[in-house]
Amino acid sequence: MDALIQMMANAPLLSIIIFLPLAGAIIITLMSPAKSHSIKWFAFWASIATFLISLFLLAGGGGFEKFSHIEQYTWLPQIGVSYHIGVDGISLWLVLLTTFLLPISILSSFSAIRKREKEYYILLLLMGFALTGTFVSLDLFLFFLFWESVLIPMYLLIGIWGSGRRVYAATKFVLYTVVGSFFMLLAIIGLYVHFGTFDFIYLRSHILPPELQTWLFLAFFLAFAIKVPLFPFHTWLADAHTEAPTAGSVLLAALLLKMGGYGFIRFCLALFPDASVWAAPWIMGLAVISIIYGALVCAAQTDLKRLIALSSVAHMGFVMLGIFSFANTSIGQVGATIQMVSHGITTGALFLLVGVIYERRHTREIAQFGGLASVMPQYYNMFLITMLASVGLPALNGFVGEFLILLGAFRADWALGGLATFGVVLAAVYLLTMFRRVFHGECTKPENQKLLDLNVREFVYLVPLVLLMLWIGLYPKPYLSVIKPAVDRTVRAVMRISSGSVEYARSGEKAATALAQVLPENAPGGDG
Amino acid sequence: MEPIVVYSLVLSAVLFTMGMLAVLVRRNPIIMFMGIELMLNAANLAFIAFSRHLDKLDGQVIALIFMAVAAAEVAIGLAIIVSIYRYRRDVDVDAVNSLRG
Amino acid sequence: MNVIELIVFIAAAALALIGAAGMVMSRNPVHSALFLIANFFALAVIFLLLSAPVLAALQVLVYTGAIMVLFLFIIFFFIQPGQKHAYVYSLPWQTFFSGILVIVLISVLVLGLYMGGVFTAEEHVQSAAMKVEELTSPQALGSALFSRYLLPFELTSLLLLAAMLGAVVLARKEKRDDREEKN
Amino acid sequence: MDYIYLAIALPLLGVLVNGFFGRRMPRKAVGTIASLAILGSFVVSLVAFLNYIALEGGAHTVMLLPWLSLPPLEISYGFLVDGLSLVMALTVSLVSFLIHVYSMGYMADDDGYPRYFTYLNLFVAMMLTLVLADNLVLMFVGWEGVGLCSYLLIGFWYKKAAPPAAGIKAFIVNRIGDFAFLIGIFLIFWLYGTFNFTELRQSVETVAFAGHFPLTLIALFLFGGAIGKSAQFPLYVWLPDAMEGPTPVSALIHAATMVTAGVYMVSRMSFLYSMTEVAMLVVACVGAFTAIFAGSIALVQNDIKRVLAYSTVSQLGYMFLAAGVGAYWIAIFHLFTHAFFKALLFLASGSVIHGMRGEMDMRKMGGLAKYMPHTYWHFLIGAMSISGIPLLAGFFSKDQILFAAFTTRPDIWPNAGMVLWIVGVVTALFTAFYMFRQIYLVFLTKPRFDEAEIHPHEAPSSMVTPNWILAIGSVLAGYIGLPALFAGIIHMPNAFQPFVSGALAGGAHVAEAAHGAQELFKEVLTTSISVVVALLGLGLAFYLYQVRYGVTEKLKRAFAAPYRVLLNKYYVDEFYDSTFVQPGRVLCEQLSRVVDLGIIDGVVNAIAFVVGAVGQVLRPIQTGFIRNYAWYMGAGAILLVILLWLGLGAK
Repeated sequence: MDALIQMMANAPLLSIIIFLPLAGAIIITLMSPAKSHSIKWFAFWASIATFLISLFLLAGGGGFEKFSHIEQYTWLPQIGVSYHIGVDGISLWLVLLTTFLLPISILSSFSAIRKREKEYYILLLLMGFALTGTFVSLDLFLFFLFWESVLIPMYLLIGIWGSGRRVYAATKFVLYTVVGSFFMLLAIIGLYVHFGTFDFIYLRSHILPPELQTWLFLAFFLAFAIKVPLFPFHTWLADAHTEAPTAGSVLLAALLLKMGGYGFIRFCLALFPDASVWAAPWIMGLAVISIIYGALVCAAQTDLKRLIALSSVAHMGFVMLGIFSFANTSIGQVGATIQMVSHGITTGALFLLVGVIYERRHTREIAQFGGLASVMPQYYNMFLITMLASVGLPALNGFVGEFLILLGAFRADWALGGLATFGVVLAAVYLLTMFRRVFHGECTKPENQKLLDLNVREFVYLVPLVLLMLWIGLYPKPYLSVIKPAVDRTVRAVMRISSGSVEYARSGEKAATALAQVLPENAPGGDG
Repeated sequence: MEPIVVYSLVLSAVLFTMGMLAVLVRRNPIIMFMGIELMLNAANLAFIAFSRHLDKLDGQVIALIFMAVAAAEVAIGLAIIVSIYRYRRDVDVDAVNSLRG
Repeated sequence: MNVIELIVFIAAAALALIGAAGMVMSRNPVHSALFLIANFFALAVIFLLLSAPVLAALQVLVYTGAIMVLFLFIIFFFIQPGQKHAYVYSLPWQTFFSGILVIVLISVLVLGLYMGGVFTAEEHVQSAAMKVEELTSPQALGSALFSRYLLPFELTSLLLLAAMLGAVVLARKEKRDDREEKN
Repeated sequence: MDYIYLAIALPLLGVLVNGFFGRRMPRKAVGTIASLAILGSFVVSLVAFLNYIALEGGAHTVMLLPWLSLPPLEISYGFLVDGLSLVMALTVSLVSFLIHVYSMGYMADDDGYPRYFTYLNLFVAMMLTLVLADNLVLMFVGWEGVGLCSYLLIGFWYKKAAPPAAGIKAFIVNRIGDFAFLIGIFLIFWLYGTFNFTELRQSVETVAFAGHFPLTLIALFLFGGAIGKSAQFPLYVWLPDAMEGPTPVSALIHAATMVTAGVYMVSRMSFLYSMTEVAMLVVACVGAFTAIFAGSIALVQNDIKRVLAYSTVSQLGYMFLAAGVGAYWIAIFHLFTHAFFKALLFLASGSVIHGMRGEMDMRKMGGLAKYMPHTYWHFLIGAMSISGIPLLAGFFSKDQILFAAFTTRPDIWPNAGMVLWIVGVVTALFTAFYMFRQIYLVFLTKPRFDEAEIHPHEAPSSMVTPNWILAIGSVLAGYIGLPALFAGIIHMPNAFQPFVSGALAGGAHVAEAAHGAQELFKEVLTTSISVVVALLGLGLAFYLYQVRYGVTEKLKRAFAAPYRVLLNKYYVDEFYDSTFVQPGRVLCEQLSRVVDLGIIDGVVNAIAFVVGAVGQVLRPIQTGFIRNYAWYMGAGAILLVILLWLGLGAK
């Protein structure tokens, strides 16, 4: 067995993980649309194979502090572009989340999708290919390529299999992201012009002088902020989610949003530390607005999917808060990374659950439901656990991320930290009211009375998610021990700057004076 | 410059202008084509005048090639006109404006 | 430039101008075609004056012989003679603006010539007489075509081939199914 | 004794078993498994208790697993075993066990039977985690877990409209308290770098901050959490509504265990509270005010369970008063006795409701003594104990609180002690009055219902026996912590205080320090006053409800306005609703419609429209006329020539 692991460990694992779904998609193109059954199961087994192979990433041993499983082949030598991929503590869990959620979203759309199944599963596999590529590419050109290639399948998924105003939503989604990534392309070219290479490892060790960083940082910021989404750029999310098919919105919520967060940690903090420190207070402010605003807007929603989408805005606000809370410990950033993974799982599960009743009742209006608890008890329990994880109840995965983020944020800027903590209360408000309106009370409507409870297939793709929620909530040590070294390494540059520079004096010192007039400088909690 | 060259240059300018006038004013495509031919010839004239002036053959070669081009152009142009004609009996350039914004 | 050449030039120039004007003004397409033929002859004469005998011959052969005949052929076959198209200008502004454009064009060209010092430059001393003949003789032109200008020459042949094909495809009679599909 | 974690593991096991297989097992099995699980944790805590006494060993922690380990931050599943946590564990597990047995009878015919016991077991597991945790974050896990279970159990009968709403209200109000608790936790971490209680205690006592501002800040924020959880003044509104849940739930959660979490937390953090005068005073004043405020509301309530709910809020106020004046061990002692008699009262009222087919309005009861003799005795013992009739548990604990309040002399506000004592005495009067009013209305006066139709019956034995155990507890519980005055007479040394105070900070001005004759005299004085007050309350109730029943109607008309204010709970709920809930809903509505769809989407759609409009402007250029195009080409060419020419000319 360990021979197999050894062989797997030094095989080009990452390339296999990236290109297997692509191969699957190509094979499906050859299959005839009539045999939808075989297409569905082939797509499913292809994604399961990818997931199993991706598990070997863990078996390879060796810490994930530096990039491991690196593969580098020259691709366009003239302009210094190389096919350079690698995975470290930050991107490992996101890759595994991608390969884990792909089979689940495929399985969940077996009964949901009736028309044009062949193209549908091809696009889903392409999504897997593009997403994995984005998370592992270490060459800015390659990264941008994958970043854009995610848009095409998603656009088609929303545009064709969506509901209601799907074309409007799809176009809006693409336009938003393209505008953002346009500026990012400019910045990437700017970097290339300055350094002559797209290679991230090289760029990371040669930091631009501070005055040059600002504009490039803002370009990257815009692209990632739209993707996260941060407060002013979030309106595309609600439309894209409400109109996307179930599997589409699962991938959209669980992974596409993480591309923004991952981008911030990987590229913004590493390549533009001074600009990040300069912009940190503003971004934290926006993050807190996202949290509070997202929660408040959620409370007024009547459409279930729109509510969950806006809750993602609030949760991703936490992630942004965590990423940009600089205070000589990396707790915030580690919390943000684990929160990205756990939010992916929780919101993915929530969308799957909404998909379940959408398949049965073909409506997402909360008012249409009521008293489902008595009709679908198993569904009620599953929804309860997922909802509580989303609220951030301790012993479930939401709490781990949020607690670390708030801890870090509080150190960076106690006022914003305190305000963000109030977001925890608001989260409970809108989720519980939604939960009551959907589940509690008498089951009056006749259509609701004859709803069937979860079937085996739905159980198969929901139970693993719930188990993951409990695992991360109760024993996150294996996850954190992988993330921590990698985040420290990425954030070291920013830490040095933030602790040394004036900015720290403004934000950190404000926290210090407010907290304790005579705090001994080396406060025990300090050394990150 | 020799007077002959100068005069032919002036003549070429005038002919070119009249050719353009024909193209812009007349509505019958055939006449427009003739205008284009005229413009081409005016250009040829200028080339040859300069070839004479500079004592090099280049001008004449280009004039020669222009003739070939002109011939090709006329072939295609007239073929289009014929197909338009077959389609709608009368040939009036302004009537053919379906390809508009 | 002796007097005879001048007289011949003026005559030819006048003929050319009349031809051009006639082509533009005449209402009957046939007339304008004939005017154009006259114009081409005048140009041929001027080419001779400019010591380009080969081109003068070609001008007559290719332009008037082939192209104008094609024009006439088209006119006769496809457009009933005597069909006076109404002088109503469908685009009122078109003529006015065209007028302006033409004036601008002529002024630019003439000014260009003037500014270029064409009129003031002094006489160009005639090099040896012999050089002119053999300079522009058919042999010289032929050898030039096949040496320095081989590539353009070949490309032109390609162009002509394409044009021929295009013309055949465009102007062929549709087969029966096309017609059903059309109406 | 390092398998204390079993106390938590067993109920969790019960949760798993009932959760997955509950539906398929017979009811009896589900109930017994759940009760056995709790009995198991009681036995484990008892064994730990005996070891703790035998070994005379100090507190020791049992480290199970690391939970969050990011180098500056070390949080692990650790359980602290010391006097304070053991007392709490014993109380919680014993009372929960009795209530589990009681619920087997009470919930017998309910269709959500397995679900009920799963949630109840989960609750006990979470409460024990809270009580046994050795660091603040694990305590917070238990803290929120308990909040969750109260949400689930209050909203247990989800078919009806009111319980889920009450459940959400409870969860959100608790969550607001948890918000303050979280801020406290963050402050502690960034000032002291650790969450572990023992480490925290050392660093708080050693790292002396010049100004007390940070300490007070932390104490107040933590107290904010306690206010939320233990239903103190601003955040008490959820407790009365929590009565929508099944009665055993009210007994367990809203009387004996969960609501006391706040008092436990303040006592556990006593080393921090005792360092700040301001925070202590705030705790005492909030406690006292809540006591008298809730006591006054309870005077006029007509729902049998709501009276007990407000009485719980009032008694919790007493506990915080005791903690506020530095007498932490008395607060815990009152908590210990209160658990018994309040659970007894709730279960007895459960039996009444059970017997009266769900009737809760006291005005439609009366004369039930002859139908339910056992329940009547339970209720009587509970009432006497809570109102402080001598020789019963309530008397000893409440009397010492009043004495501690009387003798306290914080230097910020010297005669604070006197004010607090007066408030305490008045509340004792209210307590005695509303308890005996309840007894008369329910048991002794003429029946005000159609006996034939309801024919009330005594509760089954499975409900009566646990009540008897609780009744004995409410009587004897007081004797293990006798005040000094009585200790001499009945030479039963005060065992409770040394056992518990190991974990508590010795408050500078705790009463038992000075024991001169002058102190003894004060103690006799306060004790006698509180006895007089209790009897006065009883007599007043007797006079109003037994002797001349009609007079209460006249009194209501005479004091119509104050009566209505009290009946409507000072309109606090309506106030909260109008100042927070409605504006909040409107704000969300506006935010969603105006800002989200209006402004942000508006801007985006506007941009799209502008692009379209520009397109329209340029459309007419394409006229379709070839000659226009020819003209454009010509003009363009000429323009180019001119530009080139100018360019060349310029050079």
